[in-house]
Formats: sequence, structure tokens, C-alpha cells
Amino acid sequence: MSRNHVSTTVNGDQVEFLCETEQTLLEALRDELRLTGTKEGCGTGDCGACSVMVDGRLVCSCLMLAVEAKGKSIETIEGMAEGEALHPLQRKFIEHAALQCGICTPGILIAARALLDRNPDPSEAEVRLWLAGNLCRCTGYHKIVDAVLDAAREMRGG
Amino acid sequence: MARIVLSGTLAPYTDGVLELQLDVANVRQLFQALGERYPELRDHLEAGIAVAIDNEIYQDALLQPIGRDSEVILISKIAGG
Amino acid sequence: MRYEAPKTLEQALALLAGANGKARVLAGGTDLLIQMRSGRADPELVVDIKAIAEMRSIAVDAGSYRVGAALSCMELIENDAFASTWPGIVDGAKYIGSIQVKGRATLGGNLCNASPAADGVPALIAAGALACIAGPQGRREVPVEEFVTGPGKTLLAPGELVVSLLLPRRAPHSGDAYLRFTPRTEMDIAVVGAAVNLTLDDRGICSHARVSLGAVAARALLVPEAAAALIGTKVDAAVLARLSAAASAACRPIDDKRGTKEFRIKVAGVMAERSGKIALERAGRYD
Amino acid sequence: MAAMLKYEKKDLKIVGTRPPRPDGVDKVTGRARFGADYNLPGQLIGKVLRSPHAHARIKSIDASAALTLAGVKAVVTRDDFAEMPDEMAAVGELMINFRDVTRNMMAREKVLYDGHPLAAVAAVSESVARAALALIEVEYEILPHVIDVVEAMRPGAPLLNENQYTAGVKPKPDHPSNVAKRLEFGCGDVAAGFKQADVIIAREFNTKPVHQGYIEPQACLASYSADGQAELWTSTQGHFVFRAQCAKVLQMDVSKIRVTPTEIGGGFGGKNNIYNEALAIALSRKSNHPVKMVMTREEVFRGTGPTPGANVKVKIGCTKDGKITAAEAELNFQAGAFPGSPVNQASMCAFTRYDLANVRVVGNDVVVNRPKVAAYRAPGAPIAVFGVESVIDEMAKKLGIDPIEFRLKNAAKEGTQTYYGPKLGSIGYIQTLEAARAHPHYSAPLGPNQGRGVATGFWFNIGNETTCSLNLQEDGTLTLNLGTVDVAGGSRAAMAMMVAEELGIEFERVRPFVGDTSTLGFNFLTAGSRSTFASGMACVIAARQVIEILRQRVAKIREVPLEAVAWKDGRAQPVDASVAQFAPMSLPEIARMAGKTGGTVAGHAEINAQGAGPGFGTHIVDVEVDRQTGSVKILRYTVVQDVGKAIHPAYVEGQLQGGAVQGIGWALNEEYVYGDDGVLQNPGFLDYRIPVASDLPRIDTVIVEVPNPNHPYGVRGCGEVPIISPMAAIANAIENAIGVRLLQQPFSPPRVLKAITDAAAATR
Repeated sequence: MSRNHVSTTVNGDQVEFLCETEQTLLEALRDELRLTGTKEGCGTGDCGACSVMVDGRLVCSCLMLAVEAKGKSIETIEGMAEGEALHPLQRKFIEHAALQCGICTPGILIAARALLDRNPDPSEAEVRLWLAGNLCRCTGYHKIVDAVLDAAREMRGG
Repeated sequence: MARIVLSGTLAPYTDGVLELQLDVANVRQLFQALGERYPELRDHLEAGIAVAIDNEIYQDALLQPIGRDSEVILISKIAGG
Repeated sequence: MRYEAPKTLEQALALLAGANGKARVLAGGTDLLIQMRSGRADPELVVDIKAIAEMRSIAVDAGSYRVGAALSCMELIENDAFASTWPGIVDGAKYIGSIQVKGRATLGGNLCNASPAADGVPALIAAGALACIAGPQGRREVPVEEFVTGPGKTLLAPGELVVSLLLPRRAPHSGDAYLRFTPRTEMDIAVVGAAVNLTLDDRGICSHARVSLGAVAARALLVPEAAAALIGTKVDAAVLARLSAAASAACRPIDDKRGTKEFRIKVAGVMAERSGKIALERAGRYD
Repeated sequence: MAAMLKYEKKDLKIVGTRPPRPDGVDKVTGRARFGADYNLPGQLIGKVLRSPHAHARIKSIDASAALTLAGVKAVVTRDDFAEMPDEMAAVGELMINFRDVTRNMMAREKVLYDGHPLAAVAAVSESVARAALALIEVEYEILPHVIDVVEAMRPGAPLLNENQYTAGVKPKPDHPSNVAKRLEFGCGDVAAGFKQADVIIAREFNTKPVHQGYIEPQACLASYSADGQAELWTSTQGHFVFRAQCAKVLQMDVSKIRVTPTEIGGGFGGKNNIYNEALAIALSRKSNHPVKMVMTREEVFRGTGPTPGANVKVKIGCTKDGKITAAEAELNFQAGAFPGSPVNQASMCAFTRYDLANVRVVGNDVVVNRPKVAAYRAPGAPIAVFGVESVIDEMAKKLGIDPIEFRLKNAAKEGTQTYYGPKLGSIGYIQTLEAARAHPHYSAPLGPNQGRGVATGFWFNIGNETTCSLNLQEDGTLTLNLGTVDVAGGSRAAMAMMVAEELGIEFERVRPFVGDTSTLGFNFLTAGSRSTFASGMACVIAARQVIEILRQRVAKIREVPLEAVAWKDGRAQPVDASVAQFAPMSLPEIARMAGKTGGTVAGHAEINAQGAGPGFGTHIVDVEVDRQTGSVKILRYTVVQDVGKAIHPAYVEGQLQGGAVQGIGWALNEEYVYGDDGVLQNPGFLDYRIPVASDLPRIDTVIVEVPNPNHPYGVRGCGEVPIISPMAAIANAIENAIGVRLLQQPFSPPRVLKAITDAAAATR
């Protein structure tokens, strides 16, 4: 089976990988690039655990072919912290106990950052609506919503 | 002699007997004595039975002492999610 | 399986023509990838149309919008001018999955997937949109209500694809709305969907209306009887009740895991009445 | 040692605070490694062939074509696993029927449900493995199936196991039956009790199976080497229990299997038993490669355990002034394809909350053509309590008594005789009811079509086998090796907090981790809300051992009698100046000298924790019902629960909120939908509807702390109780809003709308 050569940018780094045409971006990230921070919960775009940014758009990496990544810029959870310094959302998630098992956490953090990038001052309802595509079975969402709102407050310098 | 009380669940294996007096010093002896008296009960004892000795529940505590006039109630083991 | 991302429509058509039916068009991929994963689709060639400028753009010409078939729902939703002209179509786009899914999914794909429950379609039908098709025999335009022929079936001939969706010019005092019913607030497939598009004259009388229902038949329906209930009236409570009754009467639903016939028939009327109210309120905005 | 440490009231420095969890940073940066994140060089991908039929005899399985496909390295079927006798056998402290375990893992004579495994392949890639599955030829003889519990109990229903005779009935039945077991609990004289009643209410309820819905599908990686040793990495609630099950079905020595628990992406009871683990080891043994197996979401729904669906009958008698005189229930639980539903525990939970003289509960464990049920948070209790608390609510209404007042009139308290055996010890049920009544939520105004509901719950909580070791390292920091898995509630943090509290040092100086099965002795599953109670007790014992050794060491170093050395504020100091004077020694100081003064210092505990304290909760919920669509919106939710002691209050709140929301999903939209063909129609997160963020309000929590006398910090456990009450509370709230009582879960829009229309028709 001939494999496709894909060169793309992940978290600012130029990377290359080979993939089968059927392979999804999620599979390429996890299996070819060993970036296992992005999770698979369903493989059908219903849980959001595989959320990544592609050219500034929030998408499910399980619903995108790896070959489509050619020449794109991809951001994953591995690129969220700046070296040692956690992103405010990451800090607030720990502070507010907004994670338990943590399997949904990378996807929710990526989605939450995408929200705050376009709306620095969201209401609770806006946060809940934006995160509706990210399933969490542990927390009941309460502390997740608190953490996002608190991070937004801090990022606004409030 | 300790007072031994069985929950209704076990009645089918003890010909309906739900209460008896036994001279046993710990849970292991209790299970042994009951097993000898009611062979059908034997499999159920270690598999699925916990005991409440004077209202304190013990699971898998074969060496737990049983006082002379303790009340011992046999109940089903609890697991959970 | 081969992947191609042509830059022009001509190249795309050539690729489709060369694949004798073994090719699938890839727009957002939010349906196609799931079908491939489950084995329901096993194409030899995937033609990604997102590199074709015409299909990724949204253009307005003398008040008439042309929405590229590969434009993502998020891109459409973020287009304020379009959203204020066709808020009902944007209602539909907003319901197509999560933010993540809408970042990829397209109205064109939603139409071509031909699901009876497609959230993007009823508002397009109510709007009187045309599907602009290109193929070996050139281009043609088809009313959206005629495009889907049954569950998973469209009138696309081999080698054809949808290039864009063409919307009519908007008369003043017009408004449209789409509402759907789902058990959850989000992340669900419509159990029933209803779109209402209407235009009021200067006296506030409804001069034009189109009503469409989703998930109550083998394909999204245009319901002239429901529209007739509105036209020539001031669209008061009694009229909306007639709209509701006409909508329920038009349903030909099935029982399935998502809802019963009985439930769909009742709720179709409720959704139609509620989106009628919203459309009316939006039409008012143009006063 | 069957351990029980008594509660001591003392000033606390760390217990009760909210330090960051040790696994936090790894989980927010993507570094945390879950089941599917482990890989080994040369690993193969394993995939499972599953039955498309609900019930069929397997005439033949032919994998020869699959084996000839390039890249396929091994196939296993029923022939690769030993037959196991039909008897209960020990796995650690659990007793399981391995006849059923082997058959659920890999079908033998028959497939018993849609999704039942038939064969597994190992190949060089996922795509090759999938292609190989398609080449395996299975010849079936389709049999009639039964998935409804009531139909399965009828004489003449299709039999899943022709050799199964109902246990627990005398005389032994002469016909085989789908009813695996009949249970009966009770006390007093129910008939006499109902005679004393002025009002009697009897209702029948039905519920559908729901799935635990953890977001991480089962995933494992196995490596079997030629010397007969196996390593297994898997997402589990109990790596020792998984090891025991694998050893038994693979007929290996327990010590030859080393299981490392990965971070677990949710379990809630669903990761208490093996599915792919033994298959992966068998495939690795056959192929001589490591084998990785990750389930798809569809496989999780079709192949792993949901909680049972059930048919529940409840009858309660009461005097005019609100005293319950008799209570009766019949619980018919689906066990799935093999016996073992939690009907037993459900029977005991049904009425335990109330002080009742006359009770009778009958439970039936019934096999049906569905996946074998697994535990789910307070297994069985929510189903029984849905029925009981619905009737309690109706009774209170009928008598014109406030629902909380009615419960208080009949509430269980210390000394209350249970109908399943012992008297209750110190409990906090009444405190939760009073806290709920005093909460502003309970008196807040309601709008049109809005209603408020209350319901309560009870769970035993358990102890069981636990081990840990606590090592003082040379710089004075400590490593805490735990054998009881942190299933993500944050028990690693709680354990370190208790150890730091005992030693009088900072939380950060204790590094907790969960060790693999080769580092400690057997631990029971993290289940039954046992971890913070049982593992916590072990940690306290280990810490006190360390303190004892430290005192002895300092007595020798400072040449003073042992009694003169006290351990205070993280240092060895003179008990008081009069006895002896010596320079205090800090932990780092002692640690530095430890090696030269007799060796490093460590404490450890291998216990079977006893004396678990029951937990009680009271929930209040407000709903709004859309009368035109039957849609139910949760407006406000408050959870009040006695947890004994909240070691880490934020993580306790998380348990209460998460459990309540799982209960909300159960109540409103979650259900397994089967077609007439017995095939599951909604094996995915699109049509199996767990709650999303926008469906929910904030979940307020009130933590009540009535100490468990049998734990050094008073811990009871808190994970199970919060899922018990929501179904009943929401049913009661819907009734309060629209005057219609829902008797069938889920309360999905079509059901609610039908109930509204039927009620309207009835009154017309």
C-alpha cells in the first residue's frame, strides 16, 4: 500500500510523516508523530476529545484526513504551555479541580482557548454552548465552566 | 454461645432456619460450623457472605473474633462501582 | 485510496469523470469520514474541493448571495452581512454539530449527504435556494427541494458536483427562521425541523411565504399548504395555529430510535409555529 | 490484618485543604499516559470479531483465510482458551464464575448478544487487522432471542443457558429458567403492616440499561515473552483483579503477569472486569509480538457492560399522620448474557433510609440477550430508589405532608434496625435532610410549568484489601506507593494529604503514585467508594509506622529513652523538658543519617479495611417542562451529602457534581435502544445521549460531615451516593411541575409528551 508524504507545521515546528490516505489527522498525530496528548473518545466527532486547531480553526482531528494537513498549521495540547509556564487555562483547570480523569481535558483546553481568543469575556451560557461539543463524564462541567470563566477574567487582566 | 442470624436470602439453604446458637470463636469457625450443618450453604459462605458482629460489618475477615454472647448476622457481601 | 486536491473546478470534474463512479467529493468530510470508517463508503478516489476558490467563497451580486459549496459553516456563520439577510439559514448552519464540526462541515455537504434530518436544508428550501451543479454536461441549477430524492439519494448524475448555493434577492420586510427539536440542547440529530421564510408588505400583510419541514419524511419537504396559511394574513395567533396544523398535516414520518410518528407529527406543528413567530419578528426588523 | 482504626478528633493542618492534584500538570499538558498512549517496538494491532446476532449457535468458525492475509500474525478463538468449570472461583477476594468469564470474553457454544466476541486477530496494522476480521467465516444457527426482563422471566421464553436452574428457590425447580437467582430480604410482618395502613400506594416502574459512558474506550497493551512472563498495561479500576482474571483464564502463575495500570479515562464501575486483556496476552503469546488493543466507541457500547434495565414494583403503606407501616418491593433486574446483576445490593438499598418494622424485598437476577452488565456507581441502587422515592413522594403528597418532613418522620438514624441485617451505626441521613430543608434552594419561588423534586439515597461504602508502602528518601521527602488505583477522583492527592497530616509535613514532600502489581500485594478494585476510606486507612498505618521507627532512631541517636521522644510538627522533639532535653531532629536530618544508623526508614500496610461507614444524600432539583414538546430542562440542582470527612473538599464536590450529572443523564435521555432483531441501534455518542455542558445548570453542593467512627479522619467515601437520587428527584420534580408521574425511564421528550397527552385524555 503506497503511503502519502505529508509535510506540515505542528505547534510551530515543521514536521513530516507518511500516512495511508484513509488515516485521519488524529491517527497521524498519535501514531506517526507520537503526539498522544490529543485523545480519541469516539472517532465520529461526537465527543471533542480530539479537538485541535487547524489554521486557526477548532476542528475534530478524527474527522479530517491526515493528507489534508499538507501545508497547514496545526496546534495541539502539547503546544499550549510556553515551556515551563502553563497557559492560564491550564493553571485554572488545576486550581479549580476542573479535571478528574483528564481524558477530555486536552480537547476542552484547546476548545476553551479557541473561545477566549475570539471572545475574551464570555458569559456562562456562552461557555457552555461553545463547549457543548466536548463531552466530560467525570465533572458535570460545573468546575470546568468556573475554570474557563476565571481564566478569562485573569487574561483580561481583571 | 453466640446468636447467629441469617438473612432471608439464605433460608433456602438452611431449610428455612434463620436463627441459631453456635459455640464459635471466630468467623472461620462460624463458616465451618454452618457449612457442616447446612452443606448447601457452604458455597455461598466464603463466596458471597459478610458478617455483622454486634452490628459492625466485616467482609473477608475469617479470623475476626466472635464473643461468647455476640450477635452475628450473616449478610451479602457488597462490591460497588 | 487516492487523494487529490484540485485547484480548479475543471480539474475536479476531470478527476470525477476519470474515476467512473468510484470517487467521492470531500468538502468538510464530517459525513464522508464517518461513512468510510464504518465501511459504508469505500471510494478509490477522494476529491477535496476546498482548494477551489469559487467553492470556498461567499459572494453577493445585486443582493443575491452565492455560497460556495465548500465554505465551512463557521465561515458562513461569521459573515455578518449574510447572517442579517438570511438568519434562518444561519440558524440551520448553527445546528450542524459542534463548533468543531462546524469548523469543517459545509452547507453543500449537508445537502449532498441527503439525510432527511439535515439541519441545513429546510431553511434553504424555505429561502427558495438553488443548487448550482457542474458536471460533464456543463452547469445547471435545481431548486433545493428537488435536489434530494430520498435518504442518501440526490439527482446528481455521475461526475456531477454541487458548486454553490444561490439565494434569491431579499425583498424588504422579509425574515426567515429555522427551529429543530432535539432531546439535548446540542450535539443531536433533528427529530423534527421547521423553517419559515416570509415577506410582509407595507401594511404588515404576508405577501410571500415558504415553509419547509425536516425529519418528517424521506426528505425535507416544501409545504405549500403551510405557506398558504400565512399568505394574505397579518400572521396573528390564529394564523400561526393554522400554520401549525398545516405543518402537522403534511408530515409523513416514521418511528425510529429518535422519535415516534405521533411525536414528530405533534412537534412539527409546534416547531413550525415557533419558527413562524421568529421569522415574523425578524421581518419586522426591516420596518 | 483485618484493620479498623478509630476516629480521633484533632486539629488539622492539611486534611480539609485544597492542594493541587499530583496528576494535574500531566493531565493539562497532554503528558498523562492513558491506555491507548502506550506503545512498544514491534507491536501488533489486535482487533475483535463480534457477533451481529443477539442469539445464535456457533456451528463453525473458520479463520484460515484470515491467517493467509499478508501481515496477519495470529488469530485466537474459543479453541485457544481452556474450558472453565461452572463454579465460583476466587480472583483475589472476589468470587467469580469463570465459566461465564471465559464465555463473555470469547463466545463458545453460542453468541448471546449483539457484539459478543467470537475471534481476535493480531496484525501489523489496524487496516490489515480489520481486513482480516472480514475474512473470518462463521456459520451461525440463529436462535430466538429475548431482551426484555419481564418476557425473559415468562415460561417458554428463549433460554440463554439450558442448564441454568433458578437458585434460591425451594424445592429446586425442574425446568431451566432465565432467572438465575431469586433473593428475598425482609423483616417483620408485611401483611400485618399493610393492615395498619390508612393509605397504600403501589406502582410499577421500568428502566432501560444505561452505559457508564467513560470517554476513554478500553485500551491495553500486552507483551508475552518466551520465558512465560507477561506484561500488561491497561486502563483499569483494579490491576490486581485484572491480573487474577487473566492468570486464571490463561492458566498462568499470578506472579508471572505484571500489570501496570495506566491513567484511567473514566471507569465508574465499567473497568472492573477484563474484556480484551486476556485476548491481547493470548495473541502476544501466539504471535511473539507485543499486541495493542483499543476498543472503538461502538465496541464499548456493544461489548462492555452497561447497568441493568429493570422492572420494579413498589408498595408502601402509611398511617394518616405519616408513619410508614409496611414496605414491599419486587426488583427484576437484567443481568445481561450471564448472571450477576446488582439486584442483591439494590434490594438492600431500596428502603434503607427509613426506619421500618415491616419490609419485604424480592429480587430476581435474570439473563437476557444483552451484554453482561457491569457495575455502575452504586450498582443497582438508583433503579430501586427511583421506584421507592417516587412512591414516597406520592405518599407525602397524598397525605399533605412536605416531602422532606415526611422523610424525617420515617428517617433511619443510629440504632435503626435494617431489614437486611445489622443495626445502623453513626450516620448522617437526618443531617442531610435538615441541611436540604434549610437550603435557600428549597424555598425559592417557582414559575409556571416549573416543579421541584426531592429524593434521597443510601450506599453502604466498603473497605476491603489494600496495600501501600511509604519510603523515606535520603533528602527527607517521601514516596507513597499505592496499590489501590486512583480512578481520577483524586485519591493520590487525598492519600498524600493524610500522610503529610500524620507526619506533620508539607503535602508537597509526599509523592504518591500507583505501583504495578509486582511492587505490592493484592488490592481490591477501586469501587464501592472504598479508596479514600480503605487506602487512606492503610496510608495512616504506614505513616504511623514511619513515625514509630523515626522515634526509635532518634532515641538511639540522641541516646535518650524512647518515651522521651515525641513526634510533633514534623520533628522528633523532647516530650517535655522535664523528661529529657535533646536537640530536636527534623525529617531531613534523620533521613540523611538513616543509612548509617540502621538503614532507610519505611512504613507499609497490608490490610483488609473494616468498618466502612454508610453514606446518605438528599438531592433537590428544579425542572421546567415544555408542555408542547415534553422537553424537560434542569433549572437548578443541589446535592447534600454526608461524606464523613472531606479530605480534599474540591475533589469531593467533583464527585457529588459528576455523580449527580450522570444521574441526570440517566433520568432524561440515556438508554440502550434495541431493534426487534436484538441489535443495538445507538452504539455511539450521537444517539446515546450523555449530558452536554449546555444541558446543565451549576450543581450546588453541601458537604455534611458526620465522622465515620471507624476511620482515623472519619472518612466514609463519597463516589457512589450522588448517582442514586437524581432519577427519582427529577421524576418527582416533573410531577410537581405538570401533575404527571413518569413511571418509565428515561423521561425523554416523546415519553413525557405522551404522558401529558394520556393524562389529559384520562381527565377528559
